Amino acid sequence: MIALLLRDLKLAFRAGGGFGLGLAFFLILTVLVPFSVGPQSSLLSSIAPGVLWLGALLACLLSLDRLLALDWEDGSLDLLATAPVPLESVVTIKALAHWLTTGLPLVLVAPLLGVLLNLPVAGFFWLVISLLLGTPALSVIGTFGAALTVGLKRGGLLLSLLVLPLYVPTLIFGAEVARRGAAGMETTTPLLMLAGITAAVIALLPFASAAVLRVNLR
Amino acid sequence: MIALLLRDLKLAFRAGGGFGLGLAFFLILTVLVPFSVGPQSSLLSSIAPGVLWLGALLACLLSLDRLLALDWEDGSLDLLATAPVPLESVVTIKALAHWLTTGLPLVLVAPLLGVLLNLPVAGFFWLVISLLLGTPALSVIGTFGAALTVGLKRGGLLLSLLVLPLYVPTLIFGAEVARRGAAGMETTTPLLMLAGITAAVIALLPFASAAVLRVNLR
Amino acid sequence: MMPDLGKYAETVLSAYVASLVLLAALVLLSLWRGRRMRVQLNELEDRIRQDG
Amino acid sequence: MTISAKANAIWAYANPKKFLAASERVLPFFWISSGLCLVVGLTWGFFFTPDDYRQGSTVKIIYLHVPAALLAINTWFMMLVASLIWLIRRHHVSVLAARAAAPVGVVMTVIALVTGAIWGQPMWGTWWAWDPRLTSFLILFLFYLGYIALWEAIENPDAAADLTSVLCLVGSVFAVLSRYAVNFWNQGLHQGASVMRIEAVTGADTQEKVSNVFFFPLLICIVGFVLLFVALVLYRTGTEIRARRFRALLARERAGA
Amino acid sequence: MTLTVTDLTIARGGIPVLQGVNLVLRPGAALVLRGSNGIGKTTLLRTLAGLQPPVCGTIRGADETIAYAGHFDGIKPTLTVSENLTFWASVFGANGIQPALDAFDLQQLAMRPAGSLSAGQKRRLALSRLLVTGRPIWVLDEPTVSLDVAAVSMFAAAVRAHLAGGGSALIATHIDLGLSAEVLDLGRFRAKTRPVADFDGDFL
Amino acid sequence: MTLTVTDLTIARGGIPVLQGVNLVLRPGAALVLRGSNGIGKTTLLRTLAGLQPPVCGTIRGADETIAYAGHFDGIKPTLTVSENLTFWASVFGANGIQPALDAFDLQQLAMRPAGSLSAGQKRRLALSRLLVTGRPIWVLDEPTVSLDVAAVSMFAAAVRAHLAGGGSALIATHIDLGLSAEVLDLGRFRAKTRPVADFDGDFL
Ligand code: HEM
Ligand SMILES: Nc1ncnc2c1ncn2[C@@H]1O[C@H](COP(=O)(O)OP(=O)(O)OP(=O)(O)O)[C@@H](O)[C@H]1O
Ligand SMILES: Nc1ncnc2c1ncn2[C@@H]1O[C@H](COP(=O)(O)OP(=O)(O)OP(=O)(O)O)[C@@H](O)[C@H]1O
Ligand SMILES: [Mg+2]
Ligand SMILES: [Mg+2]
Repeated sequence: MIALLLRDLKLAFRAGGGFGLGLAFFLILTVLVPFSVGPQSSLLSSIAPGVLWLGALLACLLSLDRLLALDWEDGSLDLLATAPVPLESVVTIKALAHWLTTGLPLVLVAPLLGVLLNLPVAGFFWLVISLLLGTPALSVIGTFGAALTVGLKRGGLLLSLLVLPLYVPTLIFGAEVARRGAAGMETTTPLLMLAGITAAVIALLPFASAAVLRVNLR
Repeated sequence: MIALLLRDLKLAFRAGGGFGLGLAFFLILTVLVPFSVGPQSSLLSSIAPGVLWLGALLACLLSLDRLLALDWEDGSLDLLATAPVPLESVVTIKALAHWLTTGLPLVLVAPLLGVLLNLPVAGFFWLVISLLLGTPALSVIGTFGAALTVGLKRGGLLLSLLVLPLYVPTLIFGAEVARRGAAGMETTTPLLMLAGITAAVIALLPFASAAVLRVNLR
Repeated sequence: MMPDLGKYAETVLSAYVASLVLLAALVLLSLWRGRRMRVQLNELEDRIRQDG
Repeated sequence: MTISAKANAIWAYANPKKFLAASERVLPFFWISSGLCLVVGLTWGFFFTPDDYRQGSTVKIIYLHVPAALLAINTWFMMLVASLIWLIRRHHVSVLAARAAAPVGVVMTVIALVTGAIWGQPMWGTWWAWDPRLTSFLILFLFYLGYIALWEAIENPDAAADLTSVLCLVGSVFAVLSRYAVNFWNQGLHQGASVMRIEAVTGADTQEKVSNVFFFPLLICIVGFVLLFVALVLYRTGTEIRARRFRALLARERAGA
Repeated sequence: MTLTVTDLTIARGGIPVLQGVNLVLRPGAALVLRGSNGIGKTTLLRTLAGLQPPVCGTIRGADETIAYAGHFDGIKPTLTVSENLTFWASVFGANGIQPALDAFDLQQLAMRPAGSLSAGQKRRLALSRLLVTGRPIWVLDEPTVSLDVAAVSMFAAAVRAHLAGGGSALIATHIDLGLSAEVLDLGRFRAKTRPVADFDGDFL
Repeated sequence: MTLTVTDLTIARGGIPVLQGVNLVLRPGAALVLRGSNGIGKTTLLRTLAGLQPPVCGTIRGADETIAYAGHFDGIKPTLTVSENLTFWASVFGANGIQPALDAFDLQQLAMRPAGSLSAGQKRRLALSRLLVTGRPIWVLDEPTVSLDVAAVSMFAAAVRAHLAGGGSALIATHIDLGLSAEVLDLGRFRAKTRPVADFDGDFL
C-alpha cells in the first residue's frame, strides 16, 4: 500500500514537474479571468472566492483523466488486480496520491492567487479552510469518474461530463463558505455540510469505484 | 487529405458522441459559474460575455490533448509522416477537424447559454460573431501545442500550460468584442484585431506545428 | 373556435408548439428506430437460418 | 396462487422473449389510451378553461409544464429502480428498460425547462432565473446526459449495463444532495409543490369550483403523459432488446466465420 | 497448488469462444497452450487469472496463486528498471529483486529508465517480475515476443528453475520455447454456435 | 529502386548505437537484420524510414519509396478493419484494398471494429497495410510477433510476391521467417565507446 502511494507520488514528480502543472493551470486560469470579464477591481473582488474555487475544481478535474488510464493502458492495472491487495485500497491510495499531488498544492497556493483577484482580507482564511475540507472530496469523486471511464480512449471529456454534476454539492457548499467568509458572514452551516459530504464520500465511494473498476477490467 | 479529414471526423463521432462532449463541458461550466460566484442576476449578466468566452476556450483546450496523442500512441503518426502527404497539411487538416467537431458546435450553442447567464440582448449577436472569428485561431494554436507535447504521457496539463498563454491575445480581443457588444459600444477595433490574429495564425502556425512534430517523431 | 389568448398569445402558443414538437419527435424517432431494428433483426435471422 | 408464485410470475417477464410477446399485446392499449387522454385533456385545457385573472392565458401552459416536470423526475426514479433490479437480480430486460427510459426523461426535462422558460418571460420578466427548482432541473438534465453518454461510449453491453447502473445509483444520491445544496444556495421564485391546491398556484380566488376548472383537465393531462411514458418505455425497451440481440447475432456470425 | 479447470466456457464480447475446457496443472509441470490467432488463448488466461468471470464451469486452485503476464508489460517508462521491480516486489511482499535481475541479465540496465529500453529489454523486465511475485503458478501470454535467442534461453532456464522449485507454468505461445512440456491444442474446444431459434435470456 | 546505405552512424537518446553501417538492397532482394536485443535494429529501421536523422553517413534511394511497419500497429480500434485499410489506401493513393484483404485472409474480419481483434489478427491487419502503400521497399520491424504458423506463412507468401514484383524488403527479426534471404548481423556494427577524454561537441 505504502509502496503504491510512493510509486504514484514518484511518477507524478517524474512526469515533468508533478504537481507544478496543476498549479500552473490554476494560476493561468486566475490570470485569464480579468482578461475575459474586464479589470474592474470591485467586480473582481466580488467574484474572487467563486473563481478561485472553480479554478481549483477545474485543475483537479483536468488531472483526473490519467489517474487510472495510464495504469490501464500499460497493463499495470491488470497486475494490480491480481496482486494480493484489495482493489478498494488501490483506488483509495490512488485518490490520496491525487490529492497530495493536486489538491494540497492548490490549497496552499490559493491565498496567493486571492491577492491577484482582490479577495477581501477576511476571505483568505475561509478560502483555505474550505478548500482544505473540500478538495479531498473532489479527488475521491474524481477517482470514481476515472474508474468509470478507464479504458475509453478520448475518455477525457466524458469524464468531465460524468464528474462535474457530482461535484455540484461540494462546489456549492465550498464556494458558499468562501463567499460568506469573504463577506464577513456566518459560515458554520455550509462548513458542516462540506465536512459531512467529504466524510461520507471518503467512507463510501471507494467501494463503488472498486466495483466499477472490476467491471472495466473484464 | 480529404480521407484524413473524413477519418478524423468519423473517429470523433465514434468516440462516444463526438462533439457532444465538448458542448456538454461548455454547458456544465456555464452552470457551475453561478454556483461559485452566487446567483445575483446583475452580477451574472455583467460577467456573462467573459465567462462564455472563457468556457468556449476551455472546452477547446480540453479536447486538444487527444488531437495528436492518439495517433502518436498507436503509431499512426509514424506512418502518416512516411506517407506521401506533407506534414504541414496533416496538421492543418487535424486543426480543421478539431474546429469542426469542437469550435463550430460551441459557437452555435453559445447563445443558448447566454440566456442562462442573463446576457444582455445586444450581446448575443456580437458573442456569436466573435466566437466564429476566434475559435479557428484556438484550434490552430491548440494544434501547435498538441504537436509540442505529443509523446508525453500526462501531457494534458503541460499542454494547458503551453497553450493558455498563446490563447491570451485571442481571448482578450474576443472577449472585448463580446463585452463591448453587450454594453452597446463600438466593436470595430477589437473585431479587426481578432480577425487579423486568426488570419495570421492560420497562415503561419501550421509550419511551426509540422516542424515541431517532426522533432517529436525522432 | 380559437380562444382569445389576449396579450399572451405568443407565449402560450409557443409553449404548446415547442412541447408538442418535442413529444412528436420523441414518438416518431422511437417508432422509426423500432421499425428499423425489427426489419434488420428479421433479415439477419433469416440469413443465419439459411446459412444453417 | 401463493405470493411467491406471483412474484415469480412477474420475474418471468424479465425474459426478453416473454417480455416482447407480452408488451406487444398491451402496447396498443397504452398508445390509444394515452392519445385519448392527451387529446381530451389538452383540448379541454386549451379551449375550455377560463384565463386566470392574474396570469391571464399563460395559465394554460400548466397542462404541459406540470406533467412534464412530474415525469422528468419520476423517470429518473424508475431508472434507479430498474438499475437496482439489474444489479441485484441480473435481469437484462430491466436494465434495458432503464436505458430505454433515459431519452424519454431527457425530453420530459427539456419540455419542463422550455415551457418554464417561456412562462417565466411574462411572469418573472426573465427567461431564466437561478431558482432552486429550475436549477435542480438543469442538474437533472446533466445527469441524464451523462448516463446516456456512458451507455453510448462503452462497447461491451454487459459492462455498459453495470457501469451505467452504478452511475445511476451514485448519481441519485448526488442529485438529492444537489437539490439540498441548491436550496441552501438560493431561495427561489418558483411556487412550491401544490398540484392538489391549484388555487394557490394560480392565485385565483380560493373556491373549490374555480380550482376544479383547472384541476380536472390537468389531471387528465397527467394521466395522459404517464400512459404515454409507459407506452414509450415498453416500446423502446422492445427496440433495445432487438438491438441487443441483433448485435449479439452479428458478433456471433462474425466470430463463427 | 494444483490448478484444476473443469468444463469451462469462456466468452469475449458476449460471444462464447471456448467451451468445455478441462485441464489440470500439477506442481512441477508446465503446459503449453497452442491454437491459431483468435482462438481464445488470451481470453482463457485472463479468465484463469481472475480478470474476467467464466460463463460457466469451475476453476480450482487459482486463488492468489497466479502470476499473470500478458500482452502488455505494465512497465512505467519514467521509473528505472530496479524501481519498477522493487515496486512489484513490495506489492507482492517479496524481499529482494536481486535474483530477478540476475535471472534476466538486467544488472547492467538496472539504473536505466525503463522507457529507454528496447522492445526486447522491456520484455525481459516484464518477465523478471514473475520472480518477485513469489506465486506458484505462472500464467504467461506469448512471453517470448521480441526476445532474441539468448533471452529466450534465459527465459527457459527461469521456467525450469521455477518448475524444479515446485511451481508450475501455463504458457500460450506460437513458437518453440525449448521446454519439454505437455502441449494442449485449444482448437478442439472451439465453442459451437447455437441455433438461431434458441432466443433465451442471453439474447442468443 | 536500390537502397544504398553508406557509413551510417545512428544514435538513440544521444548515444551512438550503430556505426559504419553499409548495406545495399536491390530490387527483388530481401535482407534480414539480426542482432541481440537492444543492438539498434529499431533505431536503424526508423532512420531509414526517415523518422529520425542519422548522425553521419548517407542513405540513398529512400525518398518516398519506403513503407514502414514498426512495433506499433497504427490501428484505430473504433474503425472497422476495412475502414482502417481504406484510409491508408487513400492516403497512399492506392486503388483497392481487396488484394490486401485477400493476402492476409482478412475477408471474414473486414466489418469488425479493429479494437475487437485478437493480438495476431491486429498484426495481420497491420501487415496487410503494406500492400496498399504501393511502395517498393518494405522496412519491417519484427513483423511476425504474435502470428501463428498459418499467418507467418501468409506473410512469407506476401513478401515473396512483393519481391517477385520487383520490390525489396528489409526485415528485423529474431525468428525464422521461412524466407530465403541474405542475413546481416548487426553485431559487428556496434558503436565503439569513445574515450572519455574526447570531449567534443557531442559532450561525449
Ligand atoms: C425553466 C423553468 C422551470 C422549471 C424547470 C420548472 C419546474 C417545475 C417543476 C419540477 C414542477 C413540478 C412541481 C411539483 O408538482 O412538484 C413545476 C410545477 C409548476 N411550475 Fe414550474 N418550472 C419552471 C418555470 C416555471 C414558471 C416560469 C412558472 C410560472 C410562473 C412555473 C409555474 C409552475 C406551476 C404553476 C407549477 C404547478 C404547481 C406545482 O405543482 O408546484 N414554472 N415546475
Ligand atoms: N472486444 C471484443 N469483442 C468481440 N470479440 C472480441 C473482442 N476481443 C476479442 N474478440 C475476439 O475473441 C476471440 C478471442 O480473442 P483472444 O485475444 O483470446 O485470442 P488469442 O487466442 O489470444 O489470439 P492471438 O494469438 O492472436 O493473441 C478472437 O476471435 C477475437 O477476435
Ligand atoms: N530514449 C532512449 N534513450 C537512451 N537509450 C535508448 C532510448 N531508446 C532506446 N535506447 C537504447 O538504444 C538501443 C537500441 O534500441 P533499439 O530499440 O534500436 O534496439 P533493437 O535492436 O530494436 O532491440 P529489440 O530487439 O529489443 O527490439 C538499446 O540499447 C536501448 O536501450
Ligand atoms: Mg492473445
Ligand atoms: Mg526493436
